[in-house]
Amino acid sequence: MAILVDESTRLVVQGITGREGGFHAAQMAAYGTNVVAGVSPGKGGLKVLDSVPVYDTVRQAVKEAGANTSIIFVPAPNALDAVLESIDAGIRLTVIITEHVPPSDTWRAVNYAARRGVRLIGPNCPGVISPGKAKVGIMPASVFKRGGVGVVSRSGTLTYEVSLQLTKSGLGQSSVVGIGGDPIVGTGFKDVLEMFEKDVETHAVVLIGEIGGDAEEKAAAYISEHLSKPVVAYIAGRTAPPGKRMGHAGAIVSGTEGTVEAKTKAFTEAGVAVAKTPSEIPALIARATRR
Amino acid sequence: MAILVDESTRLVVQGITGREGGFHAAQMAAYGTNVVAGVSPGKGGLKVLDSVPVYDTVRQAVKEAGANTSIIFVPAPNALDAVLESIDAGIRLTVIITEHVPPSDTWRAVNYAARRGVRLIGPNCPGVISPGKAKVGIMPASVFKRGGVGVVSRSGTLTYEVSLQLTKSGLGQSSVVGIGGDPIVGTGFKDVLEMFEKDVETHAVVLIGEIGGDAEEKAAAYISEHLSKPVVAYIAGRTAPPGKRMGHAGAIVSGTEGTVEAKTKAFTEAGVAVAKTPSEIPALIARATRR
Amino acid sequence: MKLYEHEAKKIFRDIGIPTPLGEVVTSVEEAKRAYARLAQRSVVVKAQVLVGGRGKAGGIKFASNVEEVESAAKTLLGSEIKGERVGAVLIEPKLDISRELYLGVTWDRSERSPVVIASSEGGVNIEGVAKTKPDAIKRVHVDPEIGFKPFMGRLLASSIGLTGRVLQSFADIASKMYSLFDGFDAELVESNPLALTSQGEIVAADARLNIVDDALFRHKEFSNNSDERLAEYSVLERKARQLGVQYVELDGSIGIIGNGAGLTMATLDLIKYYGGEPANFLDAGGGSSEEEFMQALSILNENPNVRLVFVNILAGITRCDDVARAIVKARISLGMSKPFVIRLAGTNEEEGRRILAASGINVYSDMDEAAKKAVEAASKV
Amino acid sequence: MKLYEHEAKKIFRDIGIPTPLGEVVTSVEEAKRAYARLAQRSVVVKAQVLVGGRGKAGGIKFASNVEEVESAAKTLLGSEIKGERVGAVLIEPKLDISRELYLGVTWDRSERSPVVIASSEGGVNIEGVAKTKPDAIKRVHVDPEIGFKPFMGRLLASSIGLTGRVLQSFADIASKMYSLFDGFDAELVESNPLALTSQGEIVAADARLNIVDDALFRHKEFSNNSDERLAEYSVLERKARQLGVQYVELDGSIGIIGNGAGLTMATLDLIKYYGGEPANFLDAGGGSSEEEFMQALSILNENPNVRLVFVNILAGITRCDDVARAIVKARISLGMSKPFVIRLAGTNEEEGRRILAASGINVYSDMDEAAKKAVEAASKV
Repeated sequence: MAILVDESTRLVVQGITGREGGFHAAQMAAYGTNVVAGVSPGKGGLKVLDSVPVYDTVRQAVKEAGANTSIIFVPAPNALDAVLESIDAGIRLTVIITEHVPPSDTWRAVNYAARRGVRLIGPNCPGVISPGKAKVGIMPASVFKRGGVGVVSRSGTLTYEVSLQLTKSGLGQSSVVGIGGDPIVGTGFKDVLEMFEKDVETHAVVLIGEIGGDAEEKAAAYISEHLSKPVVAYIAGRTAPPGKRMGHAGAIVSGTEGTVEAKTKAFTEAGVAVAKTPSEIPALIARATRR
Repeated sequence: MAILVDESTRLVVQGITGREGGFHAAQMAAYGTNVVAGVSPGKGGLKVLDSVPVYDTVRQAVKEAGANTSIIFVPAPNALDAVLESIDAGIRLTVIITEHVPPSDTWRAVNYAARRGVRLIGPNCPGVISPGKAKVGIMPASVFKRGGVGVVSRSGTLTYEVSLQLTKSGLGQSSVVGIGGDPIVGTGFKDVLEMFEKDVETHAVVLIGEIGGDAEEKAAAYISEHLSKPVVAYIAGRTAPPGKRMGHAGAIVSGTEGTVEAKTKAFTEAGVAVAKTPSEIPALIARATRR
Repeated sequence: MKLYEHEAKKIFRDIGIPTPLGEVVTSVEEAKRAYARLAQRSVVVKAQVLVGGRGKAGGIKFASNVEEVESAAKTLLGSEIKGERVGAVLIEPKLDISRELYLGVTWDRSERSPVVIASSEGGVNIEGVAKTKPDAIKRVHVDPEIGFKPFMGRLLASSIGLTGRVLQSFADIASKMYSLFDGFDAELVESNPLALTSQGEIVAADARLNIVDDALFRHKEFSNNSDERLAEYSVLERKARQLGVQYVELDGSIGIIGNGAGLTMATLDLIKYYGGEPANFLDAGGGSSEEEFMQALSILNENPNVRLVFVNILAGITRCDDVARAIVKARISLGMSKPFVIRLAGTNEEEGRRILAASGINVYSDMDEAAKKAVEAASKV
Repeated sequence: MKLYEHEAKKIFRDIGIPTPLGEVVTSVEEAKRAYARLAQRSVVVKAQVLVGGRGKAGGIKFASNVEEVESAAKTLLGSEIKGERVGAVLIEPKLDISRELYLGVTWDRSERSPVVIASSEGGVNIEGVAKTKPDAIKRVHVDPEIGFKPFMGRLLASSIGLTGRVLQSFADIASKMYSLFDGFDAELVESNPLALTSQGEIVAADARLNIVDDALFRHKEFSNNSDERLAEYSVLERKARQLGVQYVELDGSIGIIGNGAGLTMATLDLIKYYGGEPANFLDAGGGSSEEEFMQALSILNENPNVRLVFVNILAGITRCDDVARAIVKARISLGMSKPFVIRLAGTNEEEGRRILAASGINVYSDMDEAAKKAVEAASKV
């Protein structure tokens, strides 16, 4: 099983003729991901990576190459269009790597996806890997190992760090999902936790949060009600300078200070062990699963 | 039974402090319609028609007066806002009397209604009457009589004419629905035909069409597949001058000339009797129901 | 409100849709000077009219020297095309067209949404293509949540067989045409042909932009020149538009006034059914006052083809007594001597009947009976 | 990008939201002349800074004569408020406020949508109200299909107890503030207090408009003045912004560079956990080149508080060999003599390790071990 991506993934890379898109298409294919098509408007007819066809539209990639998952590398000003195209073409999972997408664009994409019943991950995220099965993202493959720990995170490189620590301790991962750090993201902690709960290969979950917002508090509330599997959390930013304030509105909306202390309290109350350093995580996972 | 409006209708009049809204609110109440509230922003707290409360918002009219149906008289530039407010407040049926609503506004309202699963009638329509039960519209009550013929029409006064002819021939009406003549309307022939088919009080249906577009052709196709009750059609405009053309696009979109001949052919092929004059309608109904 | 080709092309250019760069002129001398300024051998001289089918009606001429330009301008300026006088011509460089495409945006009533329509087989025969080869016409319907996005333009371009740079340009033009449709509250934005030149460029060889009258309140920029656009109407039709009533002239002799478009159409049909010939269509509207109704009568009074006036009113908001008083006043203050046949029913019917009876005018309450009488009376006038 | 109050108020006024009509001045003399021009006895003199909590920090003064204006301007101009230098003050007529309302638009991360927030209990204590009387705060979330419509403004106004003409004005202002939010790709549009005057008018006594940096590509109108907005940052923070890296100064002595915001935050936390004090936060980004990394190092080189540099890289797109070469070059071409503790892992780790070993620099592969070493070494510098 694993979640989101696996052997059944048939990937189309939107923006495959760009520098980043091309590089990571090759990396993902090398990892064993089934990269079935690229899309680059006006460049339909090309072949890349020896035999991967490039199309003008995602609809062609779906129809002619059987794509069911998309990863987006197109620049921010065109990212919304690319996501909507992917949703419109019937792609079931779209991973948006692109950084600097305006939140108003993400908002429109997220609503459109919700109405069509399809899933977005990101933007501004490292993507998803199910080690040994498929990688739909930009993470360095070497730090991951197949196993039973699900990882979900708002961060990029910190996710790699935690996965590396798990791997070094002999704890492989079922799937690792970077949901992205933007104010508005397609998939939140709750969505991924729900998938991990249902996934038979996942035995424990690591949640990596950050200061700011109330996503971790919401996740803690969800875990306490819906998760039977053990969860270990780590929250970065204890030492971070206070973020630039968003007027009064930010504080009114979230109703939390968004500090590591507040988030730690929420997790502890939900029965979630909170690691003080990333290196504590493997031991906490081991202890939790032993019970 | 009847369709759309009846004794269970609890009506809020949006724009009740305007000239038209006030006049017709009184007329509808006099007919026996349960007019429970009016809405006029900034005038909340007033009472009109002796005891009908005026609210600032439709939500108040729903919450405090139990409104479930709305009729809109607000001027065209504010009509979209009024319709969206009505939908947002959970009103199940909104009748838009206002003329000259830009089609782009109607388009947005129709989509919003469809997603919320509620019904719009109009704009630019006379409304709906279920004779002897409730009138949610601007039609002259005197021409209608309670009975078993359902009437659906794109026209206003022509609907009154046909109803008058039916009434004079002793054929009362279950409900009479003016769907409006604008390019984009909330409820089409098909929707109303479906309701009449299900309505136990309706024994036969009169459909009043006009030249232009392909709504009648679509209705004919629907009748031939889904209607068990007899239908008589009348189409106005045999002698009308050819309409101002909408470039090539209009003809391409509808794929029909939109003439009375084309529409008559479609109805005849669907087994629908087509009246040559309005006065022929009662006889055709009588013949059809006798079988 | 329809815009002239040259006005639509200006708007196309402003938003970045390529069009030929021409000049509009209203005299033969200007046409010759414009030809010199364009400094192109081959040009096209196009009558600026609002009616459709201009090309087939001879409104487009090609010219390759100044004499031909002069002759084209002379022929077109002041001529009538499908009843509309040509007041100006547009002179443009002739395009080197390798293929005629079609691109249009309009309302699809059945789908209750805007539709963007494309074909690789554009040109004068596009409607024939729509009938005989429906697969050559591609459509995209638009969801208000997201509007028309660039990818939809690419889907259309791809579906009509375009690739490479041309696919991108076509998609870009489709997005821009939709922006115009949405931004101007248009009922039609169209380019036919949308020319693919031998150089691989896409250029709007023709341009149409019709704005929904009901949305003009949001587009004050057109309020100044709405009068000049009345050129397509007769004097009385213009008067009717200024009064805000629907009036169209026909070939017969029975003048007709009804209230409501549907009832008025049905009235015309009934007159025809009983062997008469309507002189016009005049919808006095759903709630006209005594004064408004008299103004409407004055239009028929001034139409010399009207030999008899048939009034058919089923009063809802309209009141029969107002109509009756308007008729009485018209006979006095307008000196209207044409015979009337009058049908009144509905609100205040008895009062109306009484007012007209006092002036010696007979009133019918049944539409069929009245129509038969009108046809019979008209044949005797 | 944050706008100054006077800039936000100009934009509010342009869209039709009432604001007090004041003047921005940068000197005491100008302040006196502005007071004379305003011809109002009671005015308010407001420091133009981008930090929040200005009022509580003494950045707002009232004055009723020219001497008081002079004194207020003298006190404020050139002073520092929460670390930000006051370069200008805004002088406005004092409003006759009967009630302080609150109105703001921002992003609600949980609901993944914009939210418009209103309260009848606005003013400096609004956040306290949000905690102690959550029912006094009303919200409307916005669906992208229809946006924020006038009726939603009326619902908000009604829900906070407004009626009559005030309900209409409040709704109108809410619609306009949402238009600004949407049109400017804002992350915050706020007025607190939104003043209800004794005359029953609603006036934006304060105005905030922060634009999402990621959307600035759509708002070229602000590209010219983005430099002046850097006033709130230190010299090195400004340099970092120009390089496009995230850099914030802190109070400690261990300089830190990580790649990725989360890893860099975790690195700071780890240093602190082991008893050290970070001198800064510096995220070199996810895919920085050798040159970019050297530029990032130069910032720490120029920061006198940095006694030791801790580099923590888990390379994905970034390559360890690039990082290693940047460090070697920084030591040579920047003459960077500060000690380094370096942790490298991931892409091209071995190559990076080899390059640094050749320069006599030890490299750790474990983050914990490296952090402990850095804290230990820093204590000895």
